[in-house]
Amino acid sequence: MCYKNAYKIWRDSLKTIVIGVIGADVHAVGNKIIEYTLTKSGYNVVNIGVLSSQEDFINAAIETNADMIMVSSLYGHGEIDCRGMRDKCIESGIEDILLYVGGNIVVGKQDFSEVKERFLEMGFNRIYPPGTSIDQALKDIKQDLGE
Amino acid sequence: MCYKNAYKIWRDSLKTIVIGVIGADVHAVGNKIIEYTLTKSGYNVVNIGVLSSQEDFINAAIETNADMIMVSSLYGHGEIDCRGMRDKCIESGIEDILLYVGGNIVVGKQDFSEVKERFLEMGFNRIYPPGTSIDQALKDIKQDLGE
Amino acid sequence: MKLANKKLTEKEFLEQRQEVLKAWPTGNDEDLDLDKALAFLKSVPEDKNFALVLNKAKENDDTLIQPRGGVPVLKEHIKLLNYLADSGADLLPSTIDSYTRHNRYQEAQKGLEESELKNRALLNGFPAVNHGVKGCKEVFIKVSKPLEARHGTPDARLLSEIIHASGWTSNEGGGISYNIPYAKSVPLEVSIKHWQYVDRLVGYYEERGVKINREPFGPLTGTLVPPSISNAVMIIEALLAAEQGVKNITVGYGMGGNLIQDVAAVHSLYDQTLYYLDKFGYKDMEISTVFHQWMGGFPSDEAEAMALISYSSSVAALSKATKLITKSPHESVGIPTMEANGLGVKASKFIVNMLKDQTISESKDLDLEMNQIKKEVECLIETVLKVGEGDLAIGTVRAFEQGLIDIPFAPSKFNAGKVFPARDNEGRIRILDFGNLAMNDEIKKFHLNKIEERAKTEGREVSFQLTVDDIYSVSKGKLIGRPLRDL
Amino acid sequence: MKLANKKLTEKEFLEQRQEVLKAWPTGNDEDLDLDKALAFLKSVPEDKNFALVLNKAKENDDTLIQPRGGVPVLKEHIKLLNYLADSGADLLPSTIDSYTRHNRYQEAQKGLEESELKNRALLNGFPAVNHGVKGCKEVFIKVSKPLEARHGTPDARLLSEIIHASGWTSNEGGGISYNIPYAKSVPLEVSIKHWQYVDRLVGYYEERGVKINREPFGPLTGTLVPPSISNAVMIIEALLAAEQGVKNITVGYGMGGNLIQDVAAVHSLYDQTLYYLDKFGYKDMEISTVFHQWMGGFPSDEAEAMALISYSSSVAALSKATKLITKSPHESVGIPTMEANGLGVKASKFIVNMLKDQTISESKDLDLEMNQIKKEVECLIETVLKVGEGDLAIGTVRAFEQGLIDIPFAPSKFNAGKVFPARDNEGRIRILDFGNLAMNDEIKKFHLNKIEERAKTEGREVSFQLTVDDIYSVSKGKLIGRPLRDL
Ligand code: B12
Ligand code: B12
Repeated sequence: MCYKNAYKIWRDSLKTIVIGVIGADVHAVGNKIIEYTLTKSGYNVVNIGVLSSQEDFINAAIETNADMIMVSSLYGHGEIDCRGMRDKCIESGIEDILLYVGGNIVVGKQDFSEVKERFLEMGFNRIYPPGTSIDQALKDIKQDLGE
Repeated sequence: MCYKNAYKIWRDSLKTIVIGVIGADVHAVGNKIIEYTLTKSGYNVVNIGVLSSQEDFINAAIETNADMIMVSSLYGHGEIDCRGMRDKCIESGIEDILLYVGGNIVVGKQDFSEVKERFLEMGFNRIYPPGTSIDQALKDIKQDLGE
Repeated sequence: MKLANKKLTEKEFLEQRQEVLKAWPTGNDEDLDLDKALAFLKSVPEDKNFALVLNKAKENDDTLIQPRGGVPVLKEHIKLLNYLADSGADLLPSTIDSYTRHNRYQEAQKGLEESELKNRALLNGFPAVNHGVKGCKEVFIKVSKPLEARHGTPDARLLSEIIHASGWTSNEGGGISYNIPYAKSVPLEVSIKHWQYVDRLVGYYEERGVKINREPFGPLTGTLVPPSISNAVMIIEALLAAEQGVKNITVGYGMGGNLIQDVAAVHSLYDQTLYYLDKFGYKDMEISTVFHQWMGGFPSDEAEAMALISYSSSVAALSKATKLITKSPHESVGIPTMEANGLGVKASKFIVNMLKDQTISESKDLDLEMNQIKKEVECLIETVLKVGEGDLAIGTVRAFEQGLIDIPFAPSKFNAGKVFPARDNEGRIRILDFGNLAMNDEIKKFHLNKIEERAKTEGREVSFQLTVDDIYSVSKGKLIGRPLRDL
Repeated sequence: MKLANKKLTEKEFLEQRQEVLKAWPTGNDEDLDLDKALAFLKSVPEDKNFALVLNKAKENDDTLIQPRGGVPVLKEHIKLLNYLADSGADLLPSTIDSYTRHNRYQEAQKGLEESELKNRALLNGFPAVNHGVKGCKEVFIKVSKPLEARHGTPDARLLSEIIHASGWTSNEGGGISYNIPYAKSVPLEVSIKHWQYVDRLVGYYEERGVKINREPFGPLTGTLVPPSISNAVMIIEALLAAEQGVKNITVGYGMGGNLIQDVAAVHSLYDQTLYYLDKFGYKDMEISTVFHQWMGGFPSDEAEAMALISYSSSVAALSKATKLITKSPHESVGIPTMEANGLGVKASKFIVNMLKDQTISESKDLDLEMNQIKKEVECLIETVLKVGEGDLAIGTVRAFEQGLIDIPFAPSKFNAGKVFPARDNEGRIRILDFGNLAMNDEIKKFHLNKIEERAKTEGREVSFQLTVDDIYSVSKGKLIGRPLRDL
């Protein structure tokens, strides 16, 4: 078994997470840190970067046979940008994919339980309030994807 | 008419205000500023200083035939220190003297309308909330003592 | 048209203008007739003219206060601005929403309508293009302070037409500073051209006797940007603007966190902007400086946020910046309420007043830091001119292409993204990985020594982990992201 | 017994002690037996020993955070202290009420009982004597940080006995600093003697291996006190304490408002305290410094108050003081709620952490200001020794009698009250009227020049009006009380 193959096998054994920043949002710092942290934690990270549409996320997930899509939205338009995303996943045949969303997902300081309700209805599996760093979400990811 | 007499006549024409800081209170700065401001505004000021008892105020008022007693209380014990002061005035025969109180007259940030009520009941004529500088009270003084 | 750092002729400008105004129906407004707009701008009273108010402040050594702020619905936006003025703002903003910034007026319209309907903001700013001259003029008329559009728009031509015709006398941005940190796939060449247009518009008014202020966006990504990189960008944008006829420019800087480095950065930014403008023959320029309160991740605790706002204000005042852009205690969470925004203004105003008559004493340390920044800026600017074969605009595009200028953490694919900063032992921002950044060996050695010194203090290797720790540190209440030590 | 700066013999001390303990029934507590108290103090863990925690902070160049705070009811007081610790306080206070400070235990008792009854604080602090060792020990046991009594008591002998026997390992005050600003008619001779006793008590424990910290109260009247005056008082009290066997001393300074003057004051305070202790032969002293956030009138707006708190913290951190005493956003109104007090702590802690690795660069300006303060302090101390014919205690009494030392705005009739300060053009506190203050002509000329310069800038005469304007100015958001200027 040559070195390249061993690498591939190891690589394939990793769970794959698509990350990116949705909509017209350009906040790039958190995105880079998320890539760094998830990779260090042993995930196969597919980073589609900022200014990504729902389609960009879904296409990447299909192409890489991903286990989870992790949407970042920092700039406040998350509510508009995320609507209908689960439906698009269903249409695309990845109805069961895990959908996470976090960052500063709505405009302003809103009652988070209400915000969560809105995003649960949209079909997101986990929704994080402002100030939740990626490190704090690692536990959930492990749980949802299995050790 | 010699110079000294003229001075005395002028002096006697001024309204007299007894000022001081009541109780175990040593806040001296406001007291000095009040003396300076009232004097500049044309009043005859009798300053009994800090750490003054109700008796000190009343005795000074009687001695100088004062028109007003202006009690400062900064340190928070004003409520305890001022109780019964009007009664003592009545006992001493200066029942009609104007009683002002100001500074930071109770402990902590309290609803001022309640505080005012308490001091009105004690027989004070005017009660000032924290942050009212002596300049802001000049209008009331003028009104109560006549121009 | 080929890119070049050359003033657009009036003909070129007017031709392009016809296209620009077609981008959205509000471009059709008759008040966008240049003569009408000029007449309206001439009627703007002195105390509502951004440029004049800045000039006066500079003369008096004042540091003026300007918050950020913008909400979608017109009435609410006016209410917000008046509240901010009452809280002590000397200059007013209108922060533009992100759809508008990307010229997605359709989506902005949707967000605006939904916000009006639901009585809750769904946009992160004021969609000025959708409101058109009509709405923007109403804002101008109903507030009592000078107005500026603050955004992050690679192509702000229509936006700029609309706001200036509405009496707004300042516009933030630039071909680099409103592209590289704010876009992913807009070529630099394109954004520079678009900002030449925006500057030319200001030049057009300027030639006809109306002063309008322009403000390149200093903080860039707001994240550990070494002062020499942002200062170099500021100077390039000032030169590009001056070529188009802009006269009143405010160059900007986002707080790094170390007092001496920050003061040194503001001082040298001012000195070198003057120097280069003069060197390239731009006369009668009016230059002022703007200091941005901490632009990176904020602490979520509101008392801590207020402390950070106040500390930022102290540094601004001590640096004698002409203007200070404030943050709010809600920063880490979301667009602030009117009240929270006002708290930031009040605290900031208090501090600049308290420190009005104070400066940082001259010292060897300050001098050295200023010299360091100046040397680095010189390296960058000289390189840009060299690769541009004398043309600043072309040089800029090429320098970015080759990573000779490189802005840390920028989303743009036209930025190399190979530079990584980290703090030194005093919390000054240094460069850990230079990528291809056009700096000489002496400079590189200086930076690496400083960072090694720090790593050594912390008993660890120099690595990207330093950068990551430093990105988080301020929001966690430390300037330097040191590993936790035993107490 | 005649006043002299001489260590009380153990016999003298123990004799006096018998009287002291009789002043109030709680003096009867068997835990006040010195051997028992000593045993208890020896059981205090290191991280709850004030002196040791300070020593460690000094070593690490940390600035520790300590709020003020005290409420009458025991349970509430403990709750308050734990809340403050959770907010980030490194060291805990117990601010004592004003009746106790004047030894009016009867009234304190009334206030305490009424507070318990009405569920509302009627006293402005914690009546430690009335609570006795029993209550004070409960406080000590139920909190996790070192404890200090903070008060303003000319005769704090019984209070000190009670708190130390309860495991509180620091005590604020001194024969001058807790008399002149805090009393009207207590002769200085008397308060110095009483504080010799307090210091001797600490010396007693110190000789037996228990470290206790003592902290002269630096801010004095908190109102425009020129640094040299407060520094001189600090040094005198440090020397008096050292003579009685105190080893661990924290000298204090209240912020004046000008960054450079404040940093200069803290640095020279430390230097000169060391110098004089050494000069008079006190060895093995452990000296630290404490910086008090702005001690004069506060702005009533809470955002402004938070800004002032944060600015004060920046200065403290840059001065590298070992400890910082914080204020709250309620300062101008009244004793703060627990929550408001916590906000002050959080903001302050954030700032000292942010500025941990920064200092003010050495500069000519800083040097000159330090030299100025040192020269003035020297004048004062030399004069005290001279009029005391070599005895510091006697000299102090005589110097105050003759106004050679004179504290602005103090209520005491044993203070001349002829010195009036005012700010110069940079906001540094200078002396407008020297009264009889023991300073030489060169110094006087320096101050008057500075003040004339300012008056000239403002187009007015040098007069007491400057002082009055400066007293109000910070609460109105300006450092210097300049007449309003047209904008
Ligand atoms: C730096 C910054 C910028 C920089 C960005 C540079 C760049 N290209 O990256 C600049 C200055 C350019 C900028 C621009 C704007 N910004 Co901005 N910006 C910030 C700021 C100060 C810090 C962001 C940051 O980098 N933090 C550090 C990183 C490490 O943290 P992070 O981004 O939060 O990401 C972490 C977590 O959120 C989490 N996370 C993120 N996604 C996800 C997803 C999941 C599933 C999970 C579990 C976790 C998670 O993990 C990340 C790593 O730990 C924040 C406020 C703050 N946080 O203090 C505002 C903020 C995000 N910006 C905001 C806004 C509105 C804007 C602008 C519209 C301008 C304006 N009005 O001021 C533009 C928008 C441009 C655009 N089109 O997107 C708002 C958003 C408001 C809202 N949601 O209500 C904020 C919150 C500020 C505010 N309070 O107003 N900004
Ligand atoms: C300086 C100061 C001190 C100095 C005083 C030096 C001295 N001897 O004068 C020192 C440090 C010694 C001190 C000590 C204490 N202080 Co003190 N002090 C202050 C402070 C910061 C400023 C006071 C001042 O000089 N202001 C400037 C002058 C010009 O203003 P002024 O005093 O308010 O007076 C003006 C007005 O109030 C008004 N006014 C006053 N009286 C009257 C009367 C009338 C009728 C009218 C119309 C107007 C009026 O006119 C004056 C001139 O314009 C205030 C808080 C603040 N205001 O910011 C606390 C404050 C007054 N102190 C307070 C306390 C509790 C104390 C102490 C018990 C210690 C402690 N727990 O911290 C001791 C008490 C000592 C004692 N026995 O009295 C509290 C009182 C709390 C309350 N009422 O709930 C305050 C409010 C601080 C706080 N929020 O905790 N203090």
